Amino acid sequence: MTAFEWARNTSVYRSIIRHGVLPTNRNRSLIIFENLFLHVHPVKVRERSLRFTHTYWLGGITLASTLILVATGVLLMFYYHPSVPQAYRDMKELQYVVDDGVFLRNLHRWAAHLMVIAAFLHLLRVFYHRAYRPPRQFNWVVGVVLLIVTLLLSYTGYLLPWDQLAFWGVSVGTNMAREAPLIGERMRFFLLGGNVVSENALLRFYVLHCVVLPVALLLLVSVHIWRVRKDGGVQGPPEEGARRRAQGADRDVAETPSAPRPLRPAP
Amino acid sequence: MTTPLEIIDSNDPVAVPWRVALVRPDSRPEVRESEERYVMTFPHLIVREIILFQLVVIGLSLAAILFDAPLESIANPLETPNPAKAPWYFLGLQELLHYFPPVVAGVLLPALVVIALVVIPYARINLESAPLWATPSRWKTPALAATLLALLALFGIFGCWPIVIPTAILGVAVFAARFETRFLSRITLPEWIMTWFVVIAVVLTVIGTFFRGPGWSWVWPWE
Amino acid sequence: MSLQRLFAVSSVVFLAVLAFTPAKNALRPYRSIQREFRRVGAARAPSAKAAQQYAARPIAIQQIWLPDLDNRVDRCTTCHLGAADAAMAGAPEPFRMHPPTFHTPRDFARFGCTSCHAGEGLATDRADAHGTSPDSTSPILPASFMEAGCGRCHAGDSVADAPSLSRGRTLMETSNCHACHAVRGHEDFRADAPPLDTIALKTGGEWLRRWLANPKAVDANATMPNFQLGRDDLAALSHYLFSREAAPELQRAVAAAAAEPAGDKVRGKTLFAASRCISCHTVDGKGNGSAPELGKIASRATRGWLIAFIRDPHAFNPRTRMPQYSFADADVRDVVAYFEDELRDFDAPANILEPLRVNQTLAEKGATLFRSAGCFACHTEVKEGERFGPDLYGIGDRKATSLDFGRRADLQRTLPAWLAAKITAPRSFADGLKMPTFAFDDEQKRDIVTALLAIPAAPVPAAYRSAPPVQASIVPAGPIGELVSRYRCLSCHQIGGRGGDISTAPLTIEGSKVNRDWLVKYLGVPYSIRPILPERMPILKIPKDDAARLADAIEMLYVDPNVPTDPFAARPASDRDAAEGERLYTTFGCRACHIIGKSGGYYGPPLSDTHTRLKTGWVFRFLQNPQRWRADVRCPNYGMTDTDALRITAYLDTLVERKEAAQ
Amino acid sequence: MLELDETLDDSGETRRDFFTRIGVGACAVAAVGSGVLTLDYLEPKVLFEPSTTFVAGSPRDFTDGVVRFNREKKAYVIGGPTGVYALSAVCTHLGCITRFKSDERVIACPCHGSRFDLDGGVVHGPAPRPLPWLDVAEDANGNLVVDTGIVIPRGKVFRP
Repeated sequence: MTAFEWARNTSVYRSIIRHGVLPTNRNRSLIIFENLFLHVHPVKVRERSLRFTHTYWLGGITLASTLILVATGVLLMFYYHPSVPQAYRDMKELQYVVDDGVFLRNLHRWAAHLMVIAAFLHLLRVFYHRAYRPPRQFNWVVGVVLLIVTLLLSYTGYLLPWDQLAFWGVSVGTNMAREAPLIGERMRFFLLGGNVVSENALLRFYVLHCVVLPVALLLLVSVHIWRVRKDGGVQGPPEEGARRRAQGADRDVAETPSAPRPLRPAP
Repeated sequence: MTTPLEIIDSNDPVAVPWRVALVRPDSRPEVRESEERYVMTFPHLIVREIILFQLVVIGLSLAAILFDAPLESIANPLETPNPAKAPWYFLGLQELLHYFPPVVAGVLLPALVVIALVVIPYARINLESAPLWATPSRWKTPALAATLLALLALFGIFGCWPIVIPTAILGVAVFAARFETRFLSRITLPEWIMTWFVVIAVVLTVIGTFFRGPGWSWVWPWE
Repeated sequence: MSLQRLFAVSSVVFLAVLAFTPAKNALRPYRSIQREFRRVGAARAPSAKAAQQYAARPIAIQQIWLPDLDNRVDRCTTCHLGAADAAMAGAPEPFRMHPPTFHTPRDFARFGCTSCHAGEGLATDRADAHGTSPDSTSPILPASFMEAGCGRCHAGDSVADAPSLSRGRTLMETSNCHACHAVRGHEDFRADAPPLDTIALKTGGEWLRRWLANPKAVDANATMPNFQLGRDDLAALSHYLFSREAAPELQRAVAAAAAEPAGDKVRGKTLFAASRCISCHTVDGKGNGSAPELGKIASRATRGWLIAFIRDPHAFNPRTRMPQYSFADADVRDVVAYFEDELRDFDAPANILEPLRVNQTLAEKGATLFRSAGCFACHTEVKEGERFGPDLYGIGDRKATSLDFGRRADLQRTLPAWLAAKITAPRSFADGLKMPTFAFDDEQKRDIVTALLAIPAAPVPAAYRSAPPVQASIVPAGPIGELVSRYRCLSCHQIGGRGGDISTAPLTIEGSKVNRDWLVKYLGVPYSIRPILPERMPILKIPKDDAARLADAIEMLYVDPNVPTDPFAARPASDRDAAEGERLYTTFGCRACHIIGKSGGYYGPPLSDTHTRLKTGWVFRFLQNPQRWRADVRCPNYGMTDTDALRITAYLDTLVERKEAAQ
Repeated sequence: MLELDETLDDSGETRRDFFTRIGVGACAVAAVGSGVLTLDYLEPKVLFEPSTTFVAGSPRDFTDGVVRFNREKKAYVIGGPTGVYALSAVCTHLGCITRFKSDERVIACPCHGSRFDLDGGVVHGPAPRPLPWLDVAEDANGNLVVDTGIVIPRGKVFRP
């Protein structure tokens, strides 16, 4: 530990980590709001919001799988050529030659499924907790858009292995889109970069999957999370509020910061 | 010594957009302190988040170790697998295509669902948290019954039994809720609708995923 | 449970789970195999230095990359490390050296492994590489069908060093597989089954019934398979066939022939033998089995038909392989008389040749049956695209999971097993299948499966394709073509890889081989060149001028530019050369196989008449590398220098002159 | 260091600290390990590259003064008075492909006019270094094999 202590006393360390080591509330506050990534959190949180049943951590799970997907996805890109038939060949290379290639590919695949499921459950949770009520209406809309982006990401990624599953899965899916009146045919044409699922489609799906949609997703996620904070943190089941009112507790003051905090006037 | 004035206590932002307290001259205003307990975000929340992340990674890694992601033979435009299935999250739609004309199943219904989801927080009915049967009125029963029958008829015409059956069951439940006092009676109309949507979505997806074989014919998963 | 404890536990599990895959990775089988190879190699290494090299071998994936062969990547050598390593001859698998073949080891870098052996070249683990699972896209070829690999590039009919494949392809031709099943390269295939309009003239209802019930039982040489027809179908089909009308001139010919007086059977017998009919036919199983058995011919065809047919076979069946004999009318009568006297089925019912009284309704049923059972596929003109059976495109690359095993749960779930079963018992898979049953022995089955496995889904790149030697056009049209067709030279002889396999003498370069004058004599009265061979070439009674024209055509057309017309053009042969040649003839031990004068072996052709028979240029070139002209020639290749070859040539030439001088 | 206040743990200070250390330690190891694995993952295990060697022909062809240029592998094979040697044809200045001028018996770079003699030495021009010598060996059939991947010290001539 002495080494750690020495390191902690160097000016370099201090220039990066500004808070001290002692478990004082000041330091703990600093840890949060001195850190770009943590400062979406308030310094203190309601204890009940930590309960499992409060949110079932579904948003967290979605975010976690997103991070895993980004990490594994970037690594997989190192070995992937969006061309026919090399794309399929690359899957085999991952399996037979690249160390841990299969593991990363599996991880990416299963994380993608988890993300879709978790996002959907998250939506349901928020609905049944009625957590979309003012002032959270807009964040709900953002959430819905996020779900759609998630589906699109999963779908564009589906084609990339260029095996029978991918090819026909995408053929079927895009044929559904074709049915849209007026725009359907054009939409499909632009999406595939042609009239059939071909190398063009592969390239377009690749760009969408690796650049366009992830960027969109990350932007929307930041908005989503930032809004959660701005709207007073995660909203649990409505019963809580009712119960607390029953026992004469607060009126969800913290939940609606837009409302002025009642002050105790001088007698 | 005067008793404090009764404060209207509502958590409904529509009924009470602003927190207003009437204070009579002969009384002293008083606000009860919040009993809400707060804890430091670090470590209480952060550690939980770290653990959550670890658990997700652990779960997924185990899945990745135990089950390989599917990889079939190279894409061959000349050889259509039977059935050709979309990714699982679209199989609900594909199942719909089996019953409805493509425009309806592939475009209309999905669009409706998305729109419905988007407008939820702006629809007044979703903001009132009154259970369906909390405020009984003369038109409610016939209206519900009519809607229900209309839906059953609509989907019945297309012979879409995976929708008809859950709809019927939920319909029964809706009216059962009227006499049941413990759980069902607390459910609001939006919750009924959403539940209906979720059940149907799940049923269709499960059927499309596990119960459809060559030519989209019905097969049992164990066959 | 306190939060820290949870945190500690989950962190440790987190670490453990993340550490699992790399651990598994480090234990990949090929690594231990390569370590094993270090030991084996060090043990077998010829020198201490080599042993060190083996021991120091890095553990790494080996691969052969073939960008211009479908961008093929073969990693087989990751485990089969000794494939091209002489020190590994006879080593335990997977390290054993590849047995030497025409292409190995020299062409490893050019073809890789999977282009011949199939299998998943990219894979680095045994199960996937060998494709043991039923849904493998390319399971490795079993050793018994290995020659299928050759057929992927060698699209030609016959492939040297691949006897099984070649036999299989020939069998598919002769069994008329292509008549029902479309196969690339055989689009214009036409079965040479006889047209059936003349049935009524030829035979009787009873014989036809027996034949349709099971052709092989009637004639062991029959190429027609067994259609397993029920008795009603048999009747219907017979009535239909008898309802067919033969061309009027044929009817007249047969009627006229039937009316002719009986011939001299004794003379017929000698004539039959002298004409060497059993070079193609058999009599009671004796003879070459490529034409119908004649042991019971007289109970098979009517006298009239036989006479008319032998006089002009091509009028009855334009596609028959039977040559046109230039018999005198009497000759034919005599031969048929001999047939009726000896070559008949003595325990056959009297009515066996009795014509059938046609029942129209049955005949109509038969007509539909003729189509639905697929008889028409062989017995009528069928164009490509309307073949009766399913096509065989890419059959060799079908995944086992894509095959319909039907009732055959007993079969191993592999393509070869499926194919073999299809050939053995086609109708055992399901009811209502149409394919007839062929009587193939096990070796023939293996050959055909090999040939089928050699049919790829996508042909190999042009650079790797070895095209078949198709030189059918080498037979000229016009009068010469008519002669070649009249005497059906191609029924026995090969020209440019096309033609029958009865004769041992291809005619492709006959022109630069034999002297014209000798050939004219030979065509008149052929005899077998090599003493140990039976007399084969039928005596067709070719008229002198026909023979001359044929000889001229051969002299002109079937020549090889590599054979000089006169090897002595540069330096005329001297007596000294001849003497030297005689010495060499002895030292090389030619006498062991060749007769000169009285002495010599009987294996090779006698050389006494070399001068009259052979061209000096041919002798000269042949001596230098006999196998170059015929792969199966036994004459050893001494790698003679030009001078030696010239001297021997000179000797053989002069030698004959001396013999003639002696007479 | 992560320490939690009493509300989270009723047990003693030391054990709490102990568990925390395990957790953080495991995480640290996992982090470092993943880094290493990532590098391992990124290291190519097979290469799809044309071979760097080419067969230059029989040594007998390379009598003194013979210069042959292999366009594909960018190398000169040169017959010297004592034996055969090979030069890289890539200019040491900015990597242009040099040309052999038979009339002047020099190797000249078209881009910036660097000129080298047949030993690779810089005659004049901006080229900073002489052309590197490449490995020459003899294969089983007695043909010369040049490996453009291996640079050998100048003047190391191959003597058949």
